[in-house]
Amino acid sequence: MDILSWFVAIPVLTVMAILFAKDLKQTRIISAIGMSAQLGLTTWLVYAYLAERAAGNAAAWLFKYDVTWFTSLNIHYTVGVDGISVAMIALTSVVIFAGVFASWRTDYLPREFFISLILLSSGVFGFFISLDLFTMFLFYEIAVIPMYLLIGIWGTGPKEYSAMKLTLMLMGGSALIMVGLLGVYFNSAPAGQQLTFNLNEIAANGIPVVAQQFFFPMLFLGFGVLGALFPFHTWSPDGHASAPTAVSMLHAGVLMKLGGYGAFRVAIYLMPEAAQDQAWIFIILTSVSVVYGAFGAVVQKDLKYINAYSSVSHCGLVLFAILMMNQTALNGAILQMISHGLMTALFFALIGMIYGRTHTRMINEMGGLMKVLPFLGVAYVIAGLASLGLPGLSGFVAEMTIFVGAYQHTDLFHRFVTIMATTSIVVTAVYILRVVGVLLFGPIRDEHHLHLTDATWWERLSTVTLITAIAAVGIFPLWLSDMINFSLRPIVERIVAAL
Amino acid sequence: MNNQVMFFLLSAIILIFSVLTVTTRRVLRAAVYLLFVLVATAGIYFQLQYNFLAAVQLTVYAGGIVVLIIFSILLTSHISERAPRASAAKAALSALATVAGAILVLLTVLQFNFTPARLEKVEPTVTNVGRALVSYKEYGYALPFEAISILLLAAMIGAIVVAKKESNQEKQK
Amino acid sequence: MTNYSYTLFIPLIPLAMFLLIGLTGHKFKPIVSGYAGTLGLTVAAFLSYITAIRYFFIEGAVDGTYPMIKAVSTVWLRFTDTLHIDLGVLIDPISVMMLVVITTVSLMVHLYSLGYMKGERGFARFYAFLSLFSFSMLGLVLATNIFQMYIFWELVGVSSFLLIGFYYEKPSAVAASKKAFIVTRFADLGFLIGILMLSFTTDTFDFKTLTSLDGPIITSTAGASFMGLSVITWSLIFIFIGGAGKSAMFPLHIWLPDAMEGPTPVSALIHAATMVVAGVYLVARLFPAYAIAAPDALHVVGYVGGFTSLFAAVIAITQIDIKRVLAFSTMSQIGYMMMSLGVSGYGDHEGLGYMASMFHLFTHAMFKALLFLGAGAIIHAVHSNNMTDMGGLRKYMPITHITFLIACLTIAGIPPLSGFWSKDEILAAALHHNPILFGIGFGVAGLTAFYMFRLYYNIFWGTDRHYHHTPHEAPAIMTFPLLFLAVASVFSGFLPFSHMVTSDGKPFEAHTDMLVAIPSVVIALIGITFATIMYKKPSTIPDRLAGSIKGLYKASLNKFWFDEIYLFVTKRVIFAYISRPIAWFDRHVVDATMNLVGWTVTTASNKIKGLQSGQLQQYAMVFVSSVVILVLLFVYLISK
Amino acid sequence: MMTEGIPLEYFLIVSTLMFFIGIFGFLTRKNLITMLMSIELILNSVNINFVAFNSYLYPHQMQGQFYSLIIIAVAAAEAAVAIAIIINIYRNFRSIETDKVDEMKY
Repeated sequence: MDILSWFVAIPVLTVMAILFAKDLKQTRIISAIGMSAQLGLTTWLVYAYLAERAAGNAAAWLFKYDVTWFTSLNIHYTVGVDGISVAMIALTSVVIFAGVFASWRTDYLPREFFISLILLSSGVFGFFISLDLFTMFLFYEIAVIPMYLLIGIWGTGPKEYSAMKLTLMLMGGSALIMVGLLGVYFNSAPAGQQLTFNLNEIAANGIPVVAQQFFFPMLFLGFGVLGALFPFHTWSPDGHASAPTAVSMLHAGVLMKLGGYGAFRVAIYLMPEAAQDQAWIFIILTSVSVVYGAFGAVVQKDLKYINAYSSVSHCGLVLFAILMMNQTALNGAILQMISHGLMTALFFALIGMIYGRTHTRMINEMGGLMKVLPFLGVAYVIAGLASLGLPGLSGFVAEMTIFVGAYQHTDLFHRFVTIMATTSIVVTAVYILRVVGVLLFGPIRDEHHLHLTDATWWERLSTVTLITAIAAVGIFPLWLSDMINFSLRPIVERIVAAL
Repeated sequence: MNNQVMFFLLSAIILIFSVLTVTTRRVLRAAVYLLFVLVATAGIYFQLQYNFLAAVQLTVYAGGIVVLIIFSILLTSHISERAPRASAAKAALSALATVAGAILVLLTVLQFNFTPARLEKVEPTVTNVGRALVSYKEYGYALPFEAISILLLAAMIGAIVVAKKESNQEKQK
Repeated sequence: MTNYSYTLFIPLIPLAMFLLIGLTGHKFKPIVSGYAGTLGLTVAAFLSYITAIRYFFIEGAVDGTYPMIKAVSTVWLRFTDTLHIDLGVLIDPISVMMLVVITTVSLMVHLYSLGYMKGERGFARFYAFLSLFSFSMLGLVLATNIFQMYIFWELVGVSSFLLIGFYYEKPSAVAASKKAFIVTRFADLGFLIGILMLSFTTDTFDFKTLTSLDGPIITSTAGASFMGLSVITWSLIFIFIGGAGKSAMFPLHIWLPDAMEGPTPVSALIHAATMVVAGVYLVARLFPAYAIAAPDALHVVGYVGGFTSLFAAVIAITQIDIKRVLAFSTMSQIGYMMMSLGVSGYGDHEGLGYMASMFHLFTHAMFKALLFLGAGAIIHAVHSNNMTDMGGLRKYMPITHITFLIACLTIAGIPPLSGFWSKDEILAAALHHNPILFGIGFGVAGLTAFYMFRLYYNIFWGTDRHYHHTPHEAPAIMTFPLLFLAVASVFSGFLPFSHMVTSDGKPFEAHTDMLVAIPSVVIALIGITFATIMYKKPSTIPDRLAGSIKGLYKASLNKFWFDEIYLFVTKRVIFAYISRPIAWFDRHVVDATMNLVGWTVTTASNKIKGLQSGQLQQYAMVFVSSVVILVLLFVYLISK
Repeated sequence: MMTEGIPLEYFLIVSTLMFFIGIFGFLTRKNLITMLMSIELILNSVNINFVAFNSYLYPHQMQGQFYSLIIIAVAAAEAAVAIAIIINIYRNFRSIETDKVDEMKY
């Protein structure tokens, strides 16, 4: 079996192994082993990828593998990675690894929980390695659907409502994507030739502009729903608030990135002319997302809501940057996906851990937790600082790349909205510091909180993994940025050539 | 002339008792009125000289089905019981639909110009009917005959099963 | 050219200390962290001194100009082929000067804190943060490009945040740290926008290119303009907003007085000597661009600086909290520096203002740090920040008293102390360029002398208060920095600054202008005299005076209600009219719309479900009427 | 001829009226058995049609007659099954009113 398919296979094998587990203990050990193997494989992949590049392999896609699985419609199982997907795979591995440890103490139906969680991750991995649009969509659905069970069964609060809302809205997005993909498929080749779902072949053939104008908004909106595009973001606050810790982590950290990645890989890459024509609408929507999400977060009282709105803002920035359609901004978008993925996962992990102790997520019911929970407190501050874009942590790298890239546009509109979007960094500071100030600092508000215990080893492992990744991206961004840039260059050239 | 008188008489019986069948509030009476209608229909068949058919009509319908119906009525309701009146709105709506339908059909029928055929008539004697019924040649009805036999068998078994199954279950309870 | 690559270690040693103390500090006794941090900084300071000596005295000017040397540079993040953030070390007169200032003050604060912070919870944390701050500040001044500066700019901001909020259990400290961060963050937004605009126009971040005389800024013809000012001017104004935020210029000053909630050594280091002058340093760093390409922007700098210095001085007169007095005094002095930059030209003697500004930055760092550390010693002894709780301390704390007096005299500008020389140059520069600003500066000099001596007399003279225990002199570890800084305050004025730090790198001869010097000394003396009359002995003059100008007094006491205005804007306007409506809108409009879609589907399906009633006759009815209607339609209506 | 002087239309009018009377009964009667009777009326009206058409238009063949025969047979079967079902329903619901037998809705 080729190397990339293992990324799907390992989670599936893990799931099968979990089926034979007897209790929570065995389940989590198996999950931990499986996801550690996945992380190890990812490390190897990154290394192998960089080694190939260093050896001068300039092919756009590495480790390609191709099997036909549905001949009459020309659907293939085609996998391959470039710098962008390698980065996304790395993000996913880290988050799922941390997620397994963050949900170490799942006591209700643990086997089923871990099975759904890991199955979901296999969908995500499959999505990132696929080059065939149909297969990609298939994996997308695999990733989205377990979410319903995970929230509906293991969630808190109005979980059925939230799960239903989230799933239905994402399904709505999927429907648009499906239509868009079919539109792409039926326009994927000149008349009389074999139609194809293969990303590169479609790109090489080009899609007629008339069809682009029609299908671009569908695909972009479809993926945009998952990427929390205003005004289709409202699944996010409720969904995240109700979801269990690891699910929030994975969902905000990785699944929302599927939206950005898809919007970039499919919508923009395949249909640059339409993207150019219609970008202004979506740029307005995304810049609204960015500012609106940030302002919305300022007055929230529930920790998860704050983070959900913050995600709306940050993910809005991803889509915003994608729509700028130049090398730097796109690079920033990918960096922002990774950065946001890591830090939001960290946030949700910490919120889960704090909630597990205080049994409340209302910030005004807590206070002074830094004193009793120093480890979690410091980790929360670090997450907050990453979120507000402190240099040395990943957020800064991503945001600055986006802003510089977006500002490089020659027309005034783009530069104006860029300045609009930059204001979010101040608002972000406001809500992050508000939370940190109320939650962690100040006197202890509830006496019961005096006896809380600090993080356990698995919680420490989970948070330290994420913090390390955040700092690694933040302190040494060049290798990541160069890796992405290398793969972006041909894509951007194609986009620019089309215009 | 006699023919016409006979026909009008039969038609009148059919229509009047039809109406009575569907409007009377006593179920048993409805069954009896239905019997009249069926008999009058048999009369029509006689008038058209389909004697065999008329006989079948009398035996199966009048003799079989109506008796079955009467039995079931006796099983399921009291003699004195009166069916509730249909609600005015429902009755009005139904009347409207049926009257409109009737007018529509009558209009269509009367507009169409039927030309009676001047062909030699096959006498519908019992001999002819019997031959045709078991013949598998042209104009032979062996296949429908067999089909209907099977249907009847199935219906018989079905009726028994339907009526019986429940009692078994009740016993089990 | 000399190899300066070892200067890389100057910021890296504190960074290493930060990581070391931050990660392992809790494993050892707290004092170990203190010693480690201090030791690290001693090395850094030593390296800085070597660098300064080599740069100014051993290597000296090359061809009559102090060169701008990129000692180390590595690409950190690449945006485009031309735009990339480099991390590196830039050696030029002002960065070397700042190295000396930062490491000196920081070292003194490290030493001082060994005594001051003794026994505090979080002693190790304190030293970790101090190291982080030192690293960031050194990185800032050594920045080779504007984006590197921005990076460290943010890092000093966060270090400041962490240190102000050091006593995180105290709500006021938390609020102050939050305020400081958010206000400066807001200013940084301006900085960032300025960088974006500048980089877009010039396609470079590099300071060397930006400030070189044949670089893109200076050679670029004005290009597109907006509201009468060129893009360059706008971008430099935006960048100045960033500087104004960090340097607490009006109207972004409100965070600085509150920042005094932090431990006093922190105030000395960050909020007096180093971080708050970052704004001045930023303008100085881009000075050729300001002076040549965008004189309008430079005028903005000058006026903002001048106004702030006056504004802050007026407020300082009435404040009770001694740290706040010093904070406003800091604002006022930084305003002075900004003003000085604003009145400077480029090159030779025209650049007097620039030189004076840097000079004042240097001397101010010494005497202001001294004042703060002295105040810290006093607070340490009295356990109060309010001058109403003090009095007659001169007999209990002789060393503190003497050093504090020296610092007061220095800031008042009494010759031959250092403050006199630098202030004199500033006033001279202002006189030549802008009489209005000169007037302001002149007035501020008097006010400064007055409020400083008001402070001095209130603390050390007057009557003894009721102390919990008899105040006593601070331990030697705290008084040594005081003495060291006092010496520095006295003698740093004799440094030949005009030979070392000039706007174009070329030395020139500055001479004391008696026309300026004599009046400025006179007004300082007048200020001191007034203060002596009013405060040396208990008297009713201050109260009567306050009564006679009640409105002004109240305005000054309440800092012209700027906190209230900001509070109003943030709480009433942003929270109540932006955030809350957005949150409401999100829940009740956007979300409700989505829910409405869901509701519509559910309701419709319920209604449709109702059609399947199980009522046989209803079905039949529908069937019959539909057939009738369809026949009517297709047979009679459509076909004809 | 026994049908002399009676045009085909007369039969059709009678059967149509009978048909719609049956439908009216089906729509308005609540008792399942009377509904069954209405169905018998409908079937009979159809039979009359078949026979009349056969007699007037296609006298050389016997399809109409056979159709009627088969319909009668089917009607008998149907009645048997229907009554079995009705009795079963009566056992379960103690009623054979249609509006009470609506368990299968939704």
